[in-house]
Amino acid sequence: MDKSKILDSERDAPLFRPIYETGKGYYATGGVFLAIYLWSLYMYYTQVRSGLGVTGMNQPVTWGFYIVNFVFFIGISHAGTLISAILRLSKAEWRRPITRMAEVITAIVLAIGGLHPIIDLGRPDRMLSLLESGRLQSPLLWDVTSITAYFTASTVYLYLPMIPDIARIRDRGGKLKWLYTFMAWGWQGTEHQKRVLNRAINILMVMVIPIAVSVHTVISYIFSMTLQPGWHSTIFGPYFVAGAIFSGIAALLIVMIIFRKVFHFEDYLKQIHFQYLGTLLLIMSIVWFYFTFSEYLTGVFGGEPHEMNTILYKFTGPFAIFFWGMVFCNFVIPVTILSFRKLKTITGVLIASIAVVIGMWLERFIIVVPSLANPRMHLPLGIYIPTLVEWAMFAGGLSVFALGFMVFAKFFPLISIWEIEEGREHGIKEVEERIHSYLPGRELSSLKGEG
Amino acid sequence: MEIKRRDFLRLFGGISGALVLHGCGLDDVFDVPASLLEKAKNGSGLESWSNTICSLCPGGCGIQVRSIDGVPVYIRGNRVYPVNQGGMCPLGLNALHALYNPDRVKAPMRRSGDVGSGKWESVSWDDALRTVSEKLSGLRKEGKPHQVGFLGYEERGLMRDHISRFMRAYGSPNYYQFSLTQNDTVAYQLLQGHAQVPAPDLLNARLIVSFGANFLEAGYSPVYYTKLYSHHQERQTKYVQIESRMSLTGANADQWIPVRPGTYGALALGIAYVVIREELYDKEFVRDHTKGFEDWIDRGGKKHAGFKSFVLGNYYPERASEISGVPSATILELARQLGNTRPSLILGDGGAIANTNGTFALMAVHSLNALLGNFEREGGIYFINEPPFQKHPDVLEDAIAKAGNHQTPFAQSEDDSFPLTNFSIESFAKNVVAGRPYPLSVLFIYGGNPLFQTINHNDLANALEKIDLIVSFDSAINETSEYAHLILPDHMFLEKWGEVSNVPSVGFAHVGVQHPVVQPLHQTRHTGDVLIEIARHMGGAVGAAFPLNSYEEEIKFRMKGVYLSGEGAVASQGVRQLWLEYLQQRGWQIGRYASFEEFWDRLLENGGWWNPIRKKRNWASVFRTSSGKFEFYSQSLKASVDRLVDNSGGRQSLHNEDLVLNKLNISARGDGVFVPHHERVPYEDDLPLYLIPFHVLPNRDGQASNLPLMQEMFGYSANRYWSSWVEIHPETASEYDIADQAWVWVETSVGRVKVQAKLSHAIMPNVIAIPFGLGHTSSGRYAKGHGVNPHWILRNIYDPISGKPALEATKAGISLVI
Amino acid sequence: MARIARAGIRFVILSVAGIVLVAVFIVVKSYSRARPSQPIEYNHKVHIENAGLNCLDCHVHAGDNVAATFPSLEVCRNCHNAEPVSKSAEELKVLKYVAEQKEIPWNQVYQVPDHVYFSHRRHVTVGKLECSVCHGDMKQQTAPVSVPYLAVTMDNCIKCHRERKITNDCLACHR
Amino acid sequence: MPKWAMVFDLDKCTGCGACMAACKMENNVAIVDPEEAQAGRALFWMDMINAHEGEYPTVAIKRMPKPCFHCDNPPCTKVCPVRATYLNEDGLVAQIYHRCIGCRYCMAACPFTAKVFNWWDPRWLEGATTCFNPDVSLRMAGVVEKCSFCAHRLHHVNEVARVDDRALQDGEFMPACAENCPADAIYFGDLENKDSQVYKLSRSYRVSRVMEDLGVEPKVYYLARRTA
Repeated sequence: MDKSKILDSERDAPLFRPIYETGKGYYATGGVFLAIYLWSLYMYYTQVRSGLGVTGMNQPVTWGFYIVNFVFFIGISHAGTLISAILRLSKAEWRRPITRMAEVITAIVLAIGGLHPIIDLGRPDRMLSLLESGRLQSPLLWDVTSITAYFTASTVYLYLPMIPDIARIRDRGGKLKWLYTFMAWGWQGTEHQKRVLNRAINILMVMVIPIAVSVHTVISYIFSMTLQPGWHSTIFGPYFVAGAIFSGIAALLIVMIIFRKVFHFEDYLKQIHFQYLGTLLLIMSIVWFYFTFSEYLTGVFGGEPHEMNTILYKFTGPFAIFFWGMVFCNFVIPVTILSFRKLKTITGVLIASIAVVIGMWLERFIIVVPSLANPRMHLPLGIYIPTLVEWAMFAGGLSVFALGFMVFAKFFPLISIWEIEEGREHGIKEVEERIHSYLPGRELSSLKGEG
Repeated sequence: MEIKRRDFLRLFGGISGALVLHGCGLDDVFDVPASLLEKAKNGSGLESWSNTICSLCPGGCGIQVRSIDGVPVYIRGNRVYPVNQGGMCPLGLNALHALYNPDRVKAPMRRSGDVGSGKWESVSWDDALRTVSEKLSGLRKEGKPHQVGFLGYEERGLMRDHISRFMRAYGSPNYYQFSLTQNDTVAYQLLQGHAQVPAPDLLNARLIVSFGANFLEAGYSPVYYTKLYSHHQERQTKYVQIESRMSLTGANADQWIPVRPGTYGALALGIAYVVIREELYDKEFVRDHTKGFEDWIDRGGKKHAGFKSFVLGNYYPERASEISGVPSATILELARQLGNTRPSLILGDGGAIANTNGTFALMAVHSLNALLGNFEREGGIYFINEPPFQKHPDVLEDAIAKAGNHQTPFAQSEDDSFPLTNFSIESFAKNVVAGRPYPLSVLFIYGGNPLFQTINHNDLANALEKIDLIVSFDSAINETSEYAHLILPDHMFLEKWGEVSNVPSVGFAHVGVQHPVVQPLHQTRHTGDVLIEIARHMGGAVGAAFPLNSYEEEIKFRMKGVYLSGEGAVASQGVRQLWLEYLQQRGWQIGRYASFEEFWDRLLENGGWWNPIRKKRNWASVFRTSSGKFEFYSQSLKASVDRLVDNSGGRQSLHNEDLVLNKLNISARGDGVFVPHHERVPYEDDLPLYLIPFHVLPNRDGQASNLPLMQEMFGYSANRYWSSWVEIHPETASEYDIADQAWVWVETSVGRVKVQAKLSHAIMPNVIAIPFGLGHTSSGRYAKGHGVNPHWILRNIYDPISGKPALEATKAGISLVI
Repeated sequence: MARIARAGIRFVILSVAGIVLVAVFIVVKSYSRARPSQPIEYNHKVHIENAGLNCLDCHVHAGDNVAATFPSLEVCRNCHNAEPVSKSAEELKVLKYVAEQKEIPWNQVYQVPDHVYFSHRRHVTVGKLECSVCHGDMKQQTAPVSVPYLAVTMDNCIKCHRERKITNDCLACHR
Repeated sequence: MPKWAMVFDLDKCTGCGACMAACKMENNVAIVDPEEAQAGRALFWMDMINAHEGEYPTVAIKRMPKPCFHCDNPPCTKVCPVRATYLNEDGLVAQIYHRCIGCRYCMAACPFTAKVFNWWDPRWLEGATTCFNPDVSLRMAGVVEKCSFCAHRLHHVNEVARVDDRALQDGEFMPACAENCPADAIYFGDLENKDSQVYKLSRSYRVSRVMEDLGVEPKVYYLARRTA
C-alpha cells in the first residue's frame, strides 16, 4: 500500500474514531438502553408465562400495540434500503454519506418489526407451525415471506458496500482483527473485486426496490384482505408504502441529526443533505395527505353505515385526539416548517421529522384499533388501553434500535468511507460528464465526432 | 380506592406473571384437569342419563343429568316433562356448579366465633343431632315447645307437610315460610276467598295485559311461561306489558306501557272505567258470579255503593292518567282492546303488588279479570287441583304439643298492621327483639337467605342475635346462616330425594320426583331425614308421628295415592300440545301399570306424573267467599277491619275506625275501603327519583350468587359482568350530567350505594332501577363483594294489609361519584 | 483464507454437535417415559388359546363404547372364582383380588391425548377393524404389553385413514 | 355431504340466555375473572346481542343470540396462517385448538365478532373440575376458540346411526343451545336434507341472514316478523 493512500484515508479519520474511542457517555447511554431492553425482555417472559392477558387487548380489540408497532417499525425500515437504492439508482451524488446509515436503520428496524408478530402470538411455542403447516393463502404468510426476503436482501445490501471499509479497518490493525478479516472476505481493492462488488450492488439495488415496495404492500394486505370497515380498501397498498417511505425519511433524518451531533459528522452531513431530504419529506407529506384525503373522502362520500361508524369514531370518538394529532403531526407541522426556507434549518427539520415519526405511529394506531373497536354487530364498543407490558415492549423495541445502532457504530463506520473517497476521486468527474450529457449541444458534438 | 388485583397486575405486569402462577388461583390448564384426564383415560367412559327435577328456583323443571362413569357432567331439559318440555333457564343449566361448589358446607358445623367471624368447627352428626334434640326435649319438658320456630323458604308439597307435621307433633304453631313471593296472594284471598294462585291460560288468550307480571324472568316458572310465550306469533296473541322499567317480559311484549311506580291500581281502575262505561264487560258473568258490582242493599237495609259507582265516580281516564302517567288515549285504547278481544287475560304481579298499596292494586287488576269474565274459561284463568296424594293419618298430639299448638302464632303482628297474614318478616323480627308474646328459643332456618332478601336487614339481624339456638340446614354459609349456631347441611338437590308438585300458576296438576343422581359428595344429610331422626330422638308422640324411616319412603307412600287414584299419567312423549289435542279428541288413555312398583319405576325413569285433564269446577270451589261469588266488595276485608276496630275500642266512635284505617294507610272511607281502589303511596317527596329493584333471570332471588357463570351472566342483558348497574332514562341522566357507564351514588333516606349508570330508553324518566341479586357480604367466594344489594337501601315499609315488603316505595337521589 | 476456513469448520462442527446433543436429549427423554407395568403378569396367549376367549369377552365395551375398558373384577370372577384353574402364581393374585372384592388396578398402555377423540365403537363396529390391526397379534403375547404395538401418533392414524380412504378431516378426530 | 345450519326464530326467542349457559356448560368454556370480564374478555361462544331501538316510550329491545355463523365462504379461514380454522366437509367451520398459534387474525377478519380468545389460562370452579364434558377438549392460554355447532355431538350421533346402519335423522344432531331453548326458538339441521325443518324454515319469507351483502354465506338464519 502506498503512502498517499493511507494519508488519504487519514482524511476520513473522524469516521473511524467511534470505533477506536469509547467514551463514558457511550457506556452510560448503552447501559440505559440495555436496562430498558432487559426490562422489556422480562416483561415478555411474563407474557409468555401467563398469556396475553397481561396486555390491554380484549374482545373486539384483538390487535393492539404489537401490530401497530409491527406496521410502524416495518414502515420505518423503508427509510433505508429503499431510499438508498433509489438514491443510488438515480446517481444522486449527495447520497454518499447517507446510504450506510439508511441501510443500518433498515436492517435493525426490520429485525425489530419482524419480531413483533411473534411477540403478538398467543402461542409463540407453536411458531414453527408456520413452516410446518403454513398456508400460503394467508396474507400473514405473504408477510413472513416478503419480510424474510426483504431482511435478507437488505442485510446483504448493507453488507456488500461495507466490505471495502471492513478491509480498511482490518488493515489498520487493532482488536478483533479475525472478525474483520473474516468479514472482509479477502478484499484487496483490486479492479476485478471492485467491478464485481459494483455489479453486485447494482443488481441488488434494482432488486431491493420491488421487494421493499412489496413488503409494505403486503402488510397493508393483512388489513385490506379482510372485510372490515376501515380496512377493506384498495388504496391501502400504495398508501402504506407512501406512509412507510414518509416515516422512513423522517427516521433517517432524526438518526442523521443525532449522529452528526454525537460523532461530529458536521463535515460529512451538511446543510444540503438536510435541505434535500427535507424537500423529500415535504413531498411525501403532501403525498401522504393526498392518500389520506382520498381514503376518507371515499368512505365519507359513500356513507356506508359500517364504514361511517368507523370514520366517525376516528373523527369524533374517543380516538379523535389521536386522529387529529396524526393530521397535525403528519401534515400541518412538516408542511409549515419545510415550506419556508427560514424554518427549514436543521432544528426545523428535526422537529418536523420527530412530528412525522409520531404522526405515522398514530396513523398506524388509528388504522388498527378503531376498526376493531367498532364491531359491526350491535355489540358494545371496544376499549383499548395498553398496559405496562405493551409499553415495555415498545420501549424495548426502541432501545434495541438504539442499541443496535450503538453496537454497529462501535464496530463499523457509519458513513461509507470508500464511497466518499470514490465520490472525491471519480464522482466529480463523472458528475461533470453527466451534466454535460444533459446539456444541449454536447450530444450533437459527440454525434459529430462519431460521424 | 381499592386496587383490584387485576389492576395491580396490569400496572406491574412484571410481577404479575409470578403472581398469576403462584398465588392468584388461576390454575395452569395442564394441572387442573389432571383428575379429569385420569378419568378420561382410565375410566370406561360409560355414559348414563337420569331424570330428576331442578329445584334451584320454584319453577320445577324436569332435567336430565348426563353422567360419565357416575360423575354428573351436563344437565339438559327433560323433553317429556310437561312443565318445561325440554326447555331450561341459565340457572338450571348451571346446577352442576352448585353441586361442585367449593363453598358448600361439607359437614355439620358449630360456630365457634362471633357472628361473621367465619370461625366454625366441624362436629359429628351424632353430636349435632344430640345438641338439637336435647335442647328441644328440654323445652318440651319445660312446657315451652311453642318457643321453637321454623323459618322455611317457599317449600311446597310434601316437604311443607313434612315440616308442618314435625312442628305440630312437637307442639309449635310457629312454622313460617319466608320468600320473595310471600304474601303475594292476599288480594286473591280477599276477592275470591282463597289464596290459590290462578293458572293463566296464556295459550288460548288473544290479548294478554300484564300489570307488572314479569313472568318470563321472575314468575313462578319462567321456563313454563317462555314455552307458552313462544307460541304467541303463530296464535297471534298480543302481549301488553305495563311496568315502570321494561323487563325481559316487557321487551318481548308487543307493547310496553310505562307506568309510574305505585299507581298500577289507578291505571287498572281507569281501564275498568272505560270497560264499564262502554259496557264492554261480561255482563252475564258479572251478574251471576260477582258481588258488589252494582249498588246493593245489605240485610240491615243499608244502601251500599257498588264497584261500578266507585269506578265511574272516581277513575275517569284523565284522572287515572294523571296519577299513573299513562296517556288517557292509551288507557282508552287498551280498555277498548280488552273489551273487544275475547278471550283477553289480565295478569298482575311484580311492581303492581310490591308497594304499600299492593293489595288494593292487585285487587283492582284482578277485578278486570272478573269484568272480562275470565274465570274458569278457555283463555282465562284456572284453578288447578292438588295431586291425589295419599294422606298420612292426622298427628296425634300429646298434651304438651296441644298446649303449644294453641299458643298465639309468634309472628302475628301485635298491632293493627298486617291483619290478613299470619307472617310478616317485619313483625317476626320485631316480636323476637321484644320477646313478645313469648321469647323465641330455637329457630330452624331451612333454605332462603332472609337477611339478604328482606328490607328490614337491621331489625332482622338484631332479632337473630337474640335467639338462643339457631339451627340452619343451609348447604352454604350465607348472610343469614352466619348467625346460626349450628349448621346441619342438607344435600344439594341432585343428591337427594324430593318432590316438586303443582308449581303455582302452571296449568295442570303435576308431580315431579327428585331422586339422587349422584351419591352425596359430602357429609350432608337430607333435612327431611334429619327431622325424622330428631323426632325419633325425642320419642313419644313426636317420634310416633313419623312411622316411616326416611323421606324417600315418605314420597313413595304419598305417591301411592296418585297411583291408586288412576288419574293422569306418568310424563311421556305425549306432552306436546298437538298430541294432547289429538288425545283429547280421541279420549284420554290413562296409563295403567301392573303394580305400584312399575308405576314408581316409570315415574323415576321419566321424571314425573301429570294430569292435563282438569275436571270442570263448580263455582263454589272457584269462589270460596262467604257469598260464593267474586267479591268486588270484599267481605273478608270488611270483617278484618271490623275486628281491628272492635279490638281498638269498638265502632261506637267513628274515631276508632279512622284510627284503624289510618294505621292501615287507607285513605278511603266508607264502602270505598272494601272495593278495589287506589291508595297513595307515602313517598318521601323531597327526593326526586323513584328507586325500584328488579330481578334478572340468572339470579332471581340472590341465591345463585356463588355460581361464577351466573355471576358472569348476571348482566348479560346490559353487557355488565359480575356487577350491578343502575338504569336511568337518558333525559333524567342528562339532568344530573350522568354519562353511560359513569359511577354514581344512589342515595335514599336509608343509605347509599355506588353503582355504574346505564342509560336506557327502556325505563320511565324519573325512575331508576337497580337489579337485585348481587351485593353479598357472605355466601361464598364468588358471591362476596360483587355489586350492590338495592334492598339494603330501601325504606323498611310494607303493605299494611298483606305485610308484603313495599319494594317500590322508596325515592332516591342520584349524584356523580367525584 | 485458511483461517476463514478453519473458523467455518469450527462453527459447523459446534453447531452439528449442538443439534446432535439436543436430538439425543429429546430421544432419551421420550423413551425414558415410565412404561406401565401391570399388577398381574397377564398371559393373553393362555386365555385365548386354552380358555378359548375372544377379545370382546373381557374387553366388553370394545364394540359399543368409546373406551374398550379393562375387564372388571366381575369378568375375572366368572372363571377365577374360588379354586385356582391353573398352577400359575399370577392366578393367585387374581384370586386375592376376587377375595378382597377389589378391582384390579390395570394400567393403560394405549393412551390418546386429551384433544383426540378415539372411539372403539367407531373402529370396531362401524369400521369393522380387527383388533390386531392396532393391537397386534395378542395370541402370541405371554406377558402384558408395555409398549403399544402401533404407537399412538397422528402419523399412524393418518396413514391408516389414508390407506382405507377414511376421512382425514381434523374435526373427525380432534375435539 | 350435509350442510349443517341453525335457524333462530326471533319472534319466539325471549333473550333468556339459556343458550349461553348451555353452551358454556357443554363446551367447557372458561369463566374469566370479574375484572377481566368487565374489560371485555368474557368468553361466550354463544353471545347475546342487545340492541335498543327507538326512543322512549316506543322503545324496543332486540335481543339476538349470536353463535358462530359457520359461513360457507368464511372470511376467517382464508386468513389463518396455519389451517387451525377451516371449513370442513360437513360445512362446519372447525377450530383446531392445538394447532392455533394465537395470531388472532381470524378474529380480526370475522365480521360477526364470533370468535373469542383465551387471554389467560382458563380458570375453573374449584372442585368442579370433574364436571367437564369429556367430549370437548380444554383450551389453553393463547388460542382462539368459538362455537363449533357442538361438532363433538355429531361424532356421537353419526356413530350411533352407523352402528344401527341407518341415515342420520333430522333433529338427531342437536347442539346444546338448541336442545335447551325454552322457547323452541332454535332449529338445527341439515340444509341438504329437503325434508328437514331447517331447510323449510330457511326458505321462509321471514328469513334473513346477518350482513348477507358481504357474501360470506352464513349458515345461521334469523326468522323475524316482516314489517314491510
